[in-house]
Amino acid sequence: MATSFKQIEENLKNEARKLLEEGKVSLVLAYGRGYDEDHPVPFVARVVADVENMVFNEYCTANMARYLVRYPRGTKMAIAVKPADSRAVVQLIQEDKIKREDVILLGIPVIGMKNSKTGEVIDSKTTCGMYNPVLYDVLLGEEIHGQTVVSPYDVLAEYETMDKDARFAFWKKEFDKCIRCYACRKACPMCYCDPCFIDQNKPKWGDKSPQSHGNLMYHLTRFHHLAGRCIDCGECSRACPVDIPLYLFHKKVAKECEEMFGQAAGKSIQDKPVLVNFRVDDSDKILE
Amino acid sequence: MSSDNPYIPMPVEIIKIIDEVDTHDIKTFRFTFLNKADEKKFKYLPGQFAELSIYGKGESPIGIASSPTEQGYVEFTVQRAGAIVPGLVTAALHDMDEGAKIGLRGPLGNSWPIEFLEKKNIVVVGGGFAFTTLRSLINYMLYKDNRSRFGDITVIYGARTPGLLLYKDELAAWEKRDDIKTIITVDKGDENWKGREGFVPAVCKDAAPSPKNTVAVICGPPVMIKFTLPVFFELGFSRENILTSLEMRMKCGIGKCGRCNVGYKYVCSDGPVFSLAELEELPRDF
Amino acid sequence: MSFEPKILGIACNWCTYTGADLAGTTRLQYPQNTRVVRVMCSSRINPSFIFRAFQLGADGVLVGGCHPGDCHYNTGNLYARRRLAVTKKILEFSGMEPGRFRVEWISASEGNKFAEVVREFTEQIRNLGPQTKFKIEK
Amino acid sequence: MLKKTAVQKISDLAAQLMQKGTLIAPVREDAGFNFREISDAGQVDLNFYNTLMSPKSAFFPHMEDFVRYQTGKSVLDAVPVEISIKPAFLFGVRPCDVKSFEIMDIHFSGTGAVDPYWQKRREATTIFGYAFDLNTPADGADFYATLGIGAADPEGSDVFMMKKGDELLLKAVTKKGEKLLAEMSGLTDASPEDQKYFDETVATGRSFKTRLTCVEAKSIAKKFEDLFHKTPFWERISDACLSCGICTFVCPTCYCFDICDETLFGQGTRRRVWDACMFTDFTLEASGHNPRTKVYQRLRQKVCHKYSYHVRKYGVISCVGCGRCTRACPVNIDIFSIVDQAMKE
Repeated sequence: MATSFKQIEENLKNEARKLLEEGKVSLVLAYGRGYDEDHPVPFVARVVADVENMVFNEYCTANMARYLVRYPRGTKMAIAVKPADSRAVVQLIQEDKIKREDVILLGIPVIGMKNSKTGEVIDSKTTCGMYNPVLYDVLLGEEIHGQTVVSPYDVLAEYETMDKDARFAFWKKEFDKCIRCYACRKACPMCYCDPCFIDQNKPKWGDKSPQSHGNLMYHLTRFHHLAGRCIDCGECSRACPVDIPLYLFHKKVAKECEEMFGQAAGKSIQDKPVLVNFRVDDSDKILE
Repeated sequence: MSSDNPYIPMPVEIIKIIDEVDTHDIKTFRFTFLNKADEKKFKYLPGQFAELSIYGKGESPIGIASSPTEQGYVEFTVQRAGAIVPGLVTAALHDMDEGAKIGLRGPLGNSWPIEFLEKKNIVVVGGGFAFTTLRSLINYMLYKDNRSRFGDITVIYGARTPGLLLYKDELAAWEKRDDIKTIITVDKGDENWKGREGFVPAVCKDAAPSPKNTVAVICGPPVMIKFTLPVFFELGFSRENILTSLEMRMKCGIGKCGRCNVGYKYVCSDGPVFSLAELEELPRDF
Repeated sequence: MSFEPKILGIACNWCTYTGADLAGTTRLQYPQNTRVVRVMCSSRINPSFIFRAFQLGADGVLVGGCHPGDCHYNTGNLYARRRLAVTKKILEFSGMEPGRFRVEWISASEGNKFAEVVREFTEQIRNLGPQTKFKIEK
Repeated sequence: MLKKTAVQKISDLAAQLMQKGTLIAPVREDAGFNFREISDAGQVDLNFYNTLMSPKSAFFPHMEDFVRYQTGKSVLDAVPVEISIKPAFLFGVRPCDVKSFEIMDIHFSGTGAVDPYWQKRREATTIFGYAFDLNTPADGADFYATLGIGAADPEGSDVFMMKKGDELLLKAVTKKGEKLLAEMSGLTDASPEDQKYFDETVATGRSFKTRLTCVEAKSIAKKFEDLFHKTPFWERISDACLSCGICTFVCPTCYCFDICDETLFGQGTRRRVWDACMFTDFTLEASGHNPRTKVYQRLRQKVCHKYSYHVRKYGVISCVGCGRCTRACPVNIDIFSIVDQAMKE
C-alpha cells in the first residue's frame, strides 16, 4: 500500500529543510497551503523557515515542472515530482531547458490524487496513469507496485472508432467553447515559447477573438507543438475553465508518436525529442 | 461617421510627406481632414497626441508635431517601428504615398500646460526622435500672436548624428531669429558638421539656464532624461518646473482599455504630460 | 457544374519543384487544380501552413520533397517525414478526411511521377468533394 | 411593489420577457452555469450557485465589432457597426455581480470619455437581481460580505428576486422595474407575510458570513502603494501564478481590452476583444520594450489595479468578492489571501 500523504509531507519537509540548510539548492518547488485544505498552491521555499508552510495532500495536482524554466539557468533547485512531473523534468532536460545537475528531484509515488475543482480521482483516463516517478534523486514514499497496469491510451478507443464527421463535430463543439484564456498553455510544463505562435502578429496565425477558426488553429497547432513532448500530466484539461478535454487529443498524438517512433515522451534523459530526431530507416508507411 | 463614438476614426488624407532623416525611417506626414466638420472638432494644444488608424493594420498613438496655429492640416512625425515586434501601422504608413487616406482619432491626452507656462521663461530640451511635440510647443509659442505671452525661450536639441536631426529647415530658421535661443548638438558630427558636438546633459550644463521663473520641458530617450534631470536639479529647478511626456503601449487612447497605467494614472488620459513632481508620486516601475 | 477542387501544392525547391518544371517542359498533361508554392526544403513546412490552407479553402494539400537520402540539405526531408506524419495524424483525429493531405517524394528527374501524382490526387479530392470542415465561411 | 409566482412557473415569466426583448439568463452548460441569450424559455434555470463567467458580457461582450471595411478600399468606405439597442433583461444576477455594474459604470460612462457601447446597453437593460440562498453556506472562495455587499442586497437591481420555499418573490426596486412588473401577467400580489420575509432576508443577508476580516478601501489602497516596491513580497506572491488570463476573464470588474484588426478574404473588422494584464504581450511595445516582462510585475499590476489604483482613481475597490477568480484559478491562487497577506506585511 502506498505511503500516506501525511508521511510524504513529512519526508518532503525534512528533505527540503536538509537541502536548504546544506545550501545545496536555493529554492525548493513544492506545494503550500492554499485558502483551504482542498486547495493547495504551488509554493517555493527559499529559506528553511518556509518549509513549515509546505503541504502535500491528494489535491496537490499542479505540475511543478512548469516553474523550472522561470528561473535563470544555473539556479540550483529541488523540485517535488509526481510521476508525470518527473517525465516533464526529463523532457525539459532532453530539450536543454534545464541541466540535470541543477535539479534535485524529490520523487513522490502517488495513487489517488484528486482534482481540487471536482473532487474526482485522477487516473489513467486523464493522465499517464503511472504511480512512480521515472527519475528521482530522493524518493519520498515507497514505490507503488501491484496495481493493475492500465494503458493511458485506453480512453481513446471510443473516439478512434467514432465516425470522422462525428469526431469533427465533437471537436468543433469543444473548441468553440474556448474563451482563449490560455490557461492550457500556461499550465503546461512544456509550453515555454515566448512569444507563443498565436501571439505573433506577423505572420498572424489566428485572431485574438474567440472564434471557431482561431480556436481551431490555436489548439491544433498546440497539439502539434506538443507532439512527442506531451507527458500526459493532464494539467491543461484541469486548468481549462470550460472543460475542453484537451488530454484526449494530446493522448492521441502521444500514442501515434509512440507507435511511429517507438519512444514515449520524458522517459529517459538519453532520448532526443522525436520531432527533432529521425532515423534513416523511418518507414514511409507513417505518411500513409 | 459617427461623431459620438470615440472609437471610430475620422478620415484624413496625406497631403505631404517629408523624409526627415538620412536613415529614411522617420517621416513627417501632413494630413487634412476629409470632413470639414471633423476639422472644426479637432481642437488641440501642443503636447497632445492622436491615434493614426489604418484599417487592416491597427492603430498607433503618435504625438502631434504641428502647432494648432498652423491652419488646415495636422502633422505627425512617425518612425518606422519594429526592430523586434513588427510595427504594422508605422510600416504601412511609411509605405504610403501622398494622397492616401487613413483614419485619425483624437486629439487625445492632456497637453503642455500652456497657462502654467505663460509669463515664464521656457527651456525646451529634446533628444532625437522625441522632439515632435516639443516642435509643436515651440512653433505655438513663436506664433506672432502668442510670442508675447511667454518669456525667454531656449531650445536645446540633440541627436546622435547631424543626419538624424528632425525639422532641419525649421532649426535653421530658429537659429536666425533673435526671440529664441537655439542650441543644436550632435553626439558625433561628420565632415560637414560645423555645429556643436556633445551630449545633451553636458550641453545643458554649459548653457546653464537660470531657474528663476523658468520651466524646463524635457523629452527624449530614457538615458538622456536620466542624465539631464540631475543637471537641472543642480541648476536649482524645482520638480514642479520640470515637465516631460511619457510613452506607453496604448490601444484606446481614452483611458478605457486599461494598459497604459503608471500607478493609478493612465498615460493616455491623465498624461502624457506630467511634471516631475507628479511622476515622483507614482511608482518608479510599471 | 462539376466540382473543381482547389489544391495547394508545396514543393521543395531542389526536387519536386524542379520535377514539376520538368513535367511542364516535357509538356505532360495534368490537371491544373494544384497551385504550387515553392519552399527551399520540405522541412521548412510549418504544419500550421497546412491547417491554414484548409481554413482558407483548400480542398487538398499535397507536399512534395526529395526522396529520403537525396535531400539537398542531407537530412531535411527526414525531419519533415516525421513531422508531416504527425500532422496527418492530427488532421485525421480532428475529423478531417485522411485523403486530403498527402506527402510524396518526387525527384527532379521524375516529371512523370509529378504529373501522375497530381492527376491521381486531384481525382481523389474530386471524389471526396469540397472540403467544408476547416473552411472558414465567408 | 412585491409580487410572487411559483418557482416552477419561471419559464412563463421568461417567455413574457422574451416577447419584450432579449433575455439573458443563467443556463446549465457542461462546465457550469453561464449567462446566455435565451432562445427557449425552458432553458432558464435558477438552481445555480453562481455562474462561471460573470454577467459583464451582457454589456461588455468578449468581442465587440466597431467598424467593418474591405481591405484595399478607402477609409471612406468603412462602415461603423450600429450598436444594437434592443431592450434586454438580465435575469438572475447575484447581488455582488449587480454591484460590479456600478463599479464598471464609473469607468465606462462615469468619468472621462463615455463608452457608447457600455452605456447604451446599460440603459436598455433591466436587471433582475437574485438573492443568494441564505440557508446554504457561502462557497469558500467568496468574500463579498467582506467588501460590504450583502447576500440579498436589492440595491442596483431593477427587480430583485428571492426564493421563499417553492415561491419566487419579485420586488420592484426602481421605477423601471415597477413598470415592468405591472405589465407582467401571472404574478400575484405578495402577502404582508411575504413582505416581512423579504425584508428579513435582506437584513439577514447583510450579516451573512463569507470570509472574515473586514477591509476598508482607503487603508488597503495605501498599503498596496507602500508595498509596490517591495519586490520580494510580490515575487513570493507570484511564485505560483501561471500568468494565464482566467482570473481576468471570469472577473466581473475586469475591463481591459485590446482593439484588433481582423481581416480575412478581403473583409476586415476592427473590433475590441477582452485582453488581460496577465498576458505577456499586454504591454509589449513596438520597440520591443516591455515594462512588465516578469510574472510578479503582471500580478502586481492586477492586484494593485483592483485594490489600489481603482481606489485612488475612482474611490472604490474594483472587486466584489464573487470568488470566481479563486474558483477558476488552475493553481488555486486566492486574491483575498493576497490582500490578507499584504495587510499583514
